[in-house]
Amino acid sequence: MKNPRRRFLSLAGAAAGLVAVAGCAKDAPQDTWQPAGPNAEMIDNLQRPVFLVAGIVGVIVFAAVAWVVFRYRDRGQAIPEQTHGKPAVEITLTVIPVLILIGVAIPTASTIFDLAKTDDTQMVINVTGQQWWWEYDYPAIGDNAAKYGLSQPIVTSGQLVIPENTKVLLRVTSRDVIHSYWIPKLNGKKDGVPGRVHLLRLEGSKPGIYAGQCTEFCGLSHSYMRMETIVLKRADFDAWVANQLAPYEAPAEGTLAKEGEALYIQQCSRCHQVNGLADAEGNLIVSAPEQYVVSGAAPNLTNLMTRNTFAGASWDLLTQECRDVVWKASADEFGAKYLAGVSADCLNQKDLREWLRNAPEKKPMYVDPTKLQETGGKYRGMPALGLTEDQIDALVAYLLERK
Amino acid sequence: MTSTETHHAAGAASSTDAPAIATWLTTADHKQVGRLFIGTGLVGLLGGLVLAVLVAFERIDAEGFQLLDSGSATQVLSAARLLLTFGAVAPLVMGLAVAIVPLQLGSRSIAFPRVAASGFWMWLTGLVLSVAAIIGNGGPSGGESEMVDLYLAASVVMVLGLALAALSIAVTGLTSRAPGMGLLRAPFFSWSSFVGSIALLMSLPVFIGTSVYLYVDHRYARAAFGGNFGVNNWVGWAISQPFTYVLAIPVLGFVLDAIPVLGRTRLAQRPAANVAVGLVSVAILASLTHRAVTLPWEGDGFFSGLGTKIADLLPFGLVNVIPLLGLLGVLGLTMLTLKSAKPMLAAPLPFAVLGLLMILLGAASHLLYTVEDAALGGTIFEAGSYVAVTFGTVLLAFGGLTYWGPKLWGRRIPDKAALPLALLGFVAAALGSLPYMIAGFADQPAGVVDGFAYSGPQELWNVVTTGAFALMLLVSLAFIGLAVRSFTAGEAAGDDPWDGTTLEWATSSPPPADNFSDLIVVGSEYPLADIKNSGKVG
Amino acid sequence: MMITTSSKLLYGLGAGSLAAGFVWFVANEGQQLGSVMFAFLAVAFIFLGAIASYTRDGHVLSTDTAAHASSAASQKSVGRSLWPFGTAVSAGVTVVGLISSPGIFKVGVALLIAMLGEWMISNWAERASSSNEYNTKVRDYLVHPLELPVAGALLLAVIVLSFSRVFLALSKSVGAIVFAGMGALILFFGALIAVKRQANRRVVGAILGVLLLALAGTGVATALDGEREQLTEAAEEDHFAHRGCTEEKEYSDKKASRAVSMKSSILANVILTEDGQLYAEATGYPGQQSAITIQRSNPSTILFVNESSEARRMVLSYGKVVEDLGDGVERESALEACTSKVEKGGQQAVTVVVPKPSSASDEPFTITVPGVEGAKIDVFVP
Amino acid sequence: MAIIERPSTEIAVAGGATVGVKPSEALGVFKRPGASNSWRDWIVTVDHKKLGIMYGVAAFVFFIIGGIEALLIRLQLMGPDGKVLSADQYNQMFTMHATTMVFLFVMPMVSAFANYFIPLQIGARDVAFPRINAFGFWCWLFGGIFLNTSWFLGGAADGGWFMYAPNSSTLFSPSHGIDFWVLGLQITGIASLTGAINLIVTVLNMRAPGMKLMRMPIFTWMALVVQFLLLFAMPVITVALFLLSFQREFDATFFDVAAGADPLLWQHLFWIFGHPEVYILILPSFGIVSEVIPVFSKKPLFGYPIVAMSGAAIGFVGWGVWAHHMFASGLGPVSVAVFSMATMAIAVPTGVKIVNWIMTMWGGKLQFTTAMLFAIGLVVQFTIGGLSGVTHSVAPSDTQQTDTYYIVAHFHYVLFGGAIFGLFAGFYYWWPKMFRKQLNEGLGKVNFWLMVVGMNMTFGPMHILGLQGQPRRMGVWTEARAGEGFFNIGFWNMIASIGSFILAVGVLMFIINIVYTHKSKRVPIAPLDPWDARSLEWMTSSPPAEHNFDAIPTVNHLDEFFHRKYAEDPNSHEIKQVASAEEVLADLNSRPDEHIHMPSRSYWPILVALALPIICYGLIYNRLLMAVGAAFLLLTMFGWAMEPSTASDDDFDPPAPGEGGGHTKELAPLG
Repeated sequence: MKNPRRRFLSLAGAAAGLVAVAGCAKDAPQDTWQPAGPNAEMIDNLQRPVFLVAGIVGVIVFAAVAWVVFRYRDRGQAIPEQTHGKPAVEITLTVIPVLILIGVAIPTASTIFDLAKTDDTQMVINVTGQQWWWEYDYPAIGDNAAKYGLSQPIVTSGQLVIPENTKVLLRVTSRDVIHSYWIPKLNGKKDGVPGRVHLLRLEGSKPGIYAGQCTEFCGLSHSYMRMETIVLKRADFDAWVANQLAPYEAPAEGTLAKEGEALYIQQCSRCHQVNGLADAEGNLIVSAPEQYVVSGAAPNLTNLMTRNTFAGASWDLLTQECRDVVWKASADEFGAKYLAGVSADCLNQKDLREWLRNAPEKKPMYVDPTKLQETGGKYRGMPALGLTEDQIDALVAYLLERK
Repeated sequence: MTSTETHHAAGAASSTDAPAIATWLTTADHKQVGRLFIGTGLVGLLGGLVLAVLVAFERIDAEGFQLLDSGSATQVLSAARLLLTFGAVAPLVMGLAVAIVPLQLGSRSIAFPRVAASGFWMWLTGLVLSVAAIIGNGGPSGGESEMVDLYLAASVVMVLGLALAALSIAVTGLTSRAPGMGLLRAPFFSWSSFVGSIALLMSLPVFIGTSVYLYVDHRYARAAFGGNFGVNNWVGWAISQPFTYVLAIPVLGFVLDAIPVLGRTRLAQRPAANVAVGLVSVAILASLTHRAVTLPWEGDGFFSGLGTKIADLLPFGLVNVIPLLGLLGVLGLTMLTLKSAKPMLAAPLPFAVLGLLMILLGAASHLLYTVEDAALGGTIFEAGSYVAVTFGTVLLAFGGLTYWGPKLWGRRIPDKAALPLALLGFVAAALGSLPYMIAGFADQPAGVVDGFAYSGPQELWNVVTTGAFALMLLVSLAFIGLAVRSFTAGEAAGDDPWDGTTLEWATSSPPPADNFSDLIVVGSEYPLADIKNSGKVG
Repeated sequence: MMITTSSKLLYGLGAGSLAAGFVWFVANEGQQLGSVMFAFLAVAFIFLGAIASYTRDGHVLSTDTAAHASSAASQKSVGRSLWPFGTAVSAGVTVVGLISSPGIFKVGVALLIAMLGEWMISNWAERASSSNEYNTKVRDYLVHPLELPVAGALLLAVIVLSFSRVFLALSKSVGAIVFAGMGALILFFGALIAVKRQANRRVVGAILGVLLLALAGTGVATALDGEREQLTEAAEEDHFAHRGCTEEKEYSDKKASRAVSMKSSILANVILTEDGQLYAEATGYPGQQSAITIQRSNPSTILFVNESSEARRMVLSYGKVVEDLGDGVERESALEACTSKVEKGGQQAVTVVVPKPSSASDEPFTITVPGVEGAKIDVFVP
Repeated sequence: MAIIERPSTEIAVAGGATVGVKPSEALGVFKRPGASNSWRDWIVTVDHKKLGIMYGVAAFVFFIIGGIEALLIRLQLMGPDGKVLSADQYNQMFTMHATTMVFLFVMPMVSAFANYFIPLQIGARDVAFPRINAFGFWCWLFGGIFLNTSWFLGGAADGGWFMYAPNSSTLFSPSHGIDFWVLGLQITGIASLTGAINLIVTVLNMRAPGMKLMRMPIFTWMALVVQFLLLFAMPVITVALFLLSFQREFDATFFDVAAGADPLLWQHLFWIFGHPEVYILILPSFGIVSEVIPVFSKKPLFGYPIVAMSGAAIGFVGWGVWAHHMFASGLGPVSVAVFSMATMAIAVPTGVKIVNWIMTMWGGKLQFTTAMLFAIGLVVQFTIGGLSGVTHSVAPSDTQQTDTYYIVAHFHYVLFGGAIFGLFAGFYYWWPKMFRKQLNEGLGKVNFWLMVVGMNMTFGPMHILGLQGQPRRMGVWTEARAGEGFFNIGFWNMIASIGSFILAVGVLMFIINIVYTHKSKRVPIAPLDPWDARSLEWMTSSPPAEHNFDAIPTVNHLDEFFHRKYAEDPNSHEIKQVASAEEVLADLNSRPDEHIHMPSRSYWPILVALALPIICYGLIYNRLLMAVGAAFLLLTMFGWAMEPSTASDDDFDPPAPGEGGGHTKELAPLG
């Protein structure tokens, strides 16, 4: 009977080591123990001591069990006294955890209210989840317009761009099912519930790219619903805003991209929006997908190549090398590298072409109308358009100019 | 004596604690069912007579319309007959039979008591709906197509009800007699009810079948049967001769039962009486042909074309003469019996004699009606014969009620009051039928009330019949009044007020739920007399 | 002796029928139908006669004392039964239905089958044994599974229908009072019965029966009387169908609701102040706004709060829709969502899904209050 | 044995004699099943022990199914971009894994133990409503089978066991999977509800003389608390499922945002049920462990009243913490703070239990049988699960951890390391009582250690995965976000997957142990009291006769059986054995009760239960079938209602003392 003892000791060790091991994994992009902004830090400052206390209590319990198992195993001793308990011991051992918990509860409560604070907000962004990507719109009202130069609203997706050290308030909601917006290094998660607006504060204290993932189960492609938040220095952010608001530049006549534009109008514009794009008569083309058919909305592609992920951030628009350059850039260099966008050389042609060829194969979506019509459902996601390779070439050329 | 009881008399045991209306709705006691028949039959009689007065009044002036227009006149005419035949005569007769037959046979219950009860309710439902259909302009020759359909379908239900009641009576007569009581020992009312029920059972399905045909034809095809106007042609036989005296068969038994008892004697020639009643039932053969079997008595001399004449005579004899012979037989036996009688002055007696006479008058006149040479076809003579049989039957039924009333509700109808009614009723019946016969010779057409050629004394005859019908209405009202009064304030009748000889008088008045506490074993035609002679019953 | 009394009669009638058939055939120059009929009649009579012969008139000999107890005459009558009456009524209903409507006919046939079935089963059960109790049990066991649910459902249907008719006829406020009154009454009776345990079951049953009758009667009466005015009006107007939101119209469209649940998920409060100012308060935005953003394709709930002195309604206009009516005909209608008229201090929510971005529309999207000049909030849909 | 006895008719014949007419045989369908030893007896039985065994066997089959689902999940997640399952299949897999483990394994396994042992532990002959008990079992079984047929009928439910609206509406889950899930759970829910009522009434009304509430064995205590939790929790989920099924089948709009609904309604409803459900799953195992530890420590449970009351306290407080599953749902800071505090509070009674178990062992005479090992395993692993629970009762911390693998790790430590280890302790402890043979201790220990290693290897790394940001319910994880270095997400996922297979082998060892024990001729019949146990269920034969006890014992102590075997020497204060178990039993049986009245078999429960899946298939596929099922249901319900609860000839007398022989059932004449 010596195995239990050894096991409990090793378990106790494992439990104690757990905190350390988790904390030491420095390179995990979604690590919850590496805060990069004041909100996440508040949480971190709370959870570290709590974990420590829990670990200590655990070790004490394991030690007690180990001791009992070792000390009182059956060595042929007499049947012990049939005692039914000692009130003093019991009360003591009840009061101790109560005290510990009170100690934990007080900072918990204050942190809860600190995190919920919104009255010093500097920027408001609407965040809308849907199957299976995030849409961000920067309304051109209030401080957004007055202080951050948002003369027109900006609608973008996949990557949320915010200025450094700015108290950004996300108004999180959803278009269909419940999603959850979570950038672990900036704050905890908040559900986007259809019909409701939930408020989530983000503030990045260091320029960089911060990965996140939808954490509320949202259906078929839940695993592929990812996102990033980009924190830029104020100057870089202003440049980004200016680029977003810049007027549409049509491709030059006769180029492959011009063919791509025609093809885009024909094939894509019902769902996807490119701001400023006009038809032959000069009428602006405004996408207006039906509700729930193809999600009721599709990502705005006006400045697609300024974002470096696509399709709910499920894959990168950058090749592996170029991606590393951006993701591993130092805080100082990051802004410039991010704003460079996706160049022709860096474009991840493989994934983009696969996507244009047959999107549902790359990311599971409800795009088989027959399957859904049988059950009265409506289809969502990007269907396989049946494009030829030439058409794909033209579209890629057109999309590459969307910066 | 012990018995294995397979039926449980739940109703008898618990009838006291249920509300009255529920006992009436749910009853399976034949006496109660019989009273339901009789009560509703009396109401129907009043209704039929009111309409008859109306029709007769309308006939007074052939030129114009006093009360009825031509469309409704035909319908009122047939409604009057419907109510008199199926709303009054049939229920009165069936009611008496249902109530009395099991008692007479010494049985504790009627066979198929619930079928009998169901028969009453179906008859009532059908009658009410038929009358409603006629009111809604749907009788024969009615103008409201849907109501005509309703009339046909409802009359099916009504007749089905009667058939079910007849079935119960027939099976009771055949199977539920006290031990030792052969059919020849059965009292005559039971015998005639048995015979009459079988006759009805054979003829009513034909009526049902015809009505269903008519219904289908009228609702869906309107081809074969002549639409609204065909209705009377095809089912009219059921409200005319000789079917009407099929209905009278049971009450002939009343005559044969009551006269010996009231005459304090025995019936002469019992077996002959059985035969006579049986002969009357041959009338159904005539009724089933749907039209009168007539005797075309034409040609130069009696012996010319003898073969044809025999061919004509045979059916005439078979279906028209034989029933009449039966009726004559009954009358003859009655007379024979009365010859040796020392009759007590009781109301049933005049009712029996006078009613029988009227029926005989009707049957005889009908015979005349069917002789083609008499040229009465299509005249109002037919109505005279109908009135004679119907009123005669009603008189017999009244007689039956005065005779058995004490048994049914334990109190007597006072003789002094009832006797004049018998006479008045006879007068009304005679005055209601004979003038029509006379008018028939004067070619007043049947089936119409206005617009026929009309001259001289016919007006008189029609005035007389109107008065006669009104008199009959008064007599009926008076009789109902007497009966109702006797329920409450009548002189209590003993178990055996007439010193009877048959078993219905062997139990208390009114009888208990299961009629007899002990089964009575019968040794002769006069079981009660036997018992009295042996001194067992005081 | 083969020829008993009744068989004499029946054989005689049979022979007569045969003769009549023959005579008929001769007299009517070979017309067969009537003859066949008589032949059938003869067969029937002879058959009955044969039965009478076989059963020897059902005669029980006076000497055969052993048979007396089992003779038909000695059997007591069966108990009371509702089914014969029910059968007759059902036949009447069937006949009426035959003439009037298939629905009644079906009811009649169903009733007829039910009644006959009940009749049959109760007859069967009554013969099961000599114990009345046992027979009742057997019957109940067989029939209750059918009877009780059907009866219960019918009773329920009567109650529900009557209730609904009554309340549809009452005005809203009176309905509330009546309902409260009813509740109180039920509580009172319930309490009474609970307290007075020994209360006579018949009395309680009678009270309930009377109440049920009263309810059904009132239900019939009110059903004949018709629904309350507003409902009739609404039905005529195609209740809750969108019919434009003018200042005059009283009723709202289906997007509006006073449901409590909506108030838990409000995107924006739109407030009309006492002095006719209109402003919005949206979650997450500081202060009073004159413009709000609604995400496209999102079900969004907006709460209208009326603090002005008059009853007002809020109207959200979000462009136009062109319906294809077929044959090349198109109908253009405004897309609007509106509340009912809200009295002073009242509030009402509207849930709306805006399918297209505001930039796709020629006209700006707005929230207005008809009848209040200058009350306008811009609505932006990205 | 007619359902309604036809009275014998006495006919008097001439001469005054009477002839008895024999009651006729009952009509075919009215015939009530009699006792037999064939498989049919299992269909019509109302015996709580047989039902308990059937619960156990069926639940174990579902455990294997759920385990296979878990293994497939671990296979899929073993490496990046797993290809074992499609996204759709993965969603179905984790939905059904959770559903199966919660509703079709742990809950019914608890029912198995509760059914079998509560009447025995309180000295009762059966439960209060034996037919309802059988009905509950069949409902549960048919519901479970119904639920699993969805795999073959177009795919199982894919909305997660929490089935959040509006993702569970037909628009977002068009297959019939969720229909099956909703209706299947509705059916199994009937079992829980009826079972709860049944056991509550049983415990409160049918205890042996002298058995006060505070003398009840702690397993019965915990099971009682659980039944109350069920009684109040099941109606909530029933309502929720009702709303959802109306939304799906009849286009209702309870959760349709466009119609003005609030999707959070579902979350509140679900978790008001869902959180007490956690205690429903774990408390019985606490009870089992509280039985096992004292027996193998040769000491009474330390602080028995406190353990009992803390169980009740957990039951109460468990109602006030449901929203801690919704800290990220946008409740608002006040709610979050309140629920955060409440959640911390529940750690206190839970901690008390752990302390008491340790204190029970303290100073004892510990025998490390397999059952004891599993019990100690529970104490340790549940402690880990409890402490990780405390970490995310801290709401801000929870917003980082919720919906990550940290949570997966937490509740598997609670439910596998806790609940299931407790159940295994129960298997080993009570096996000889139920089946006359003792499971092999050697194989048992192999079983235990494999499960401990597998369990900790599988779920331990998940703490790390979660803290490194791997969300749950993800069919694939990508290398791009796995982090770098040796101990990245990929490494820990691999470890967890390997651990899961070790765990599976551990469970397999248990099956091997059963087969070995019952097939091998070398394994002897177990002694009457193999563990020197303390409570009443051991004070009868193994397995107990249908009527449990020939004589109902009178209870004078907590741990009555122990006190009949042992007595304290008044002088030396030593505990001395005064009687063997056999002697105690013989003494008890020397005065058997007369005319023991047992509930009669009936096939109505299974028939009524059978109607429910028919109705549900009809609801999904064809409304006509639904009508057929409803008609069937009505008829069978009435059949049941008309059947007397006991056939009149089901009394029997236990053998008189001295006659010897087994407990053959002898019909006694009607009294």
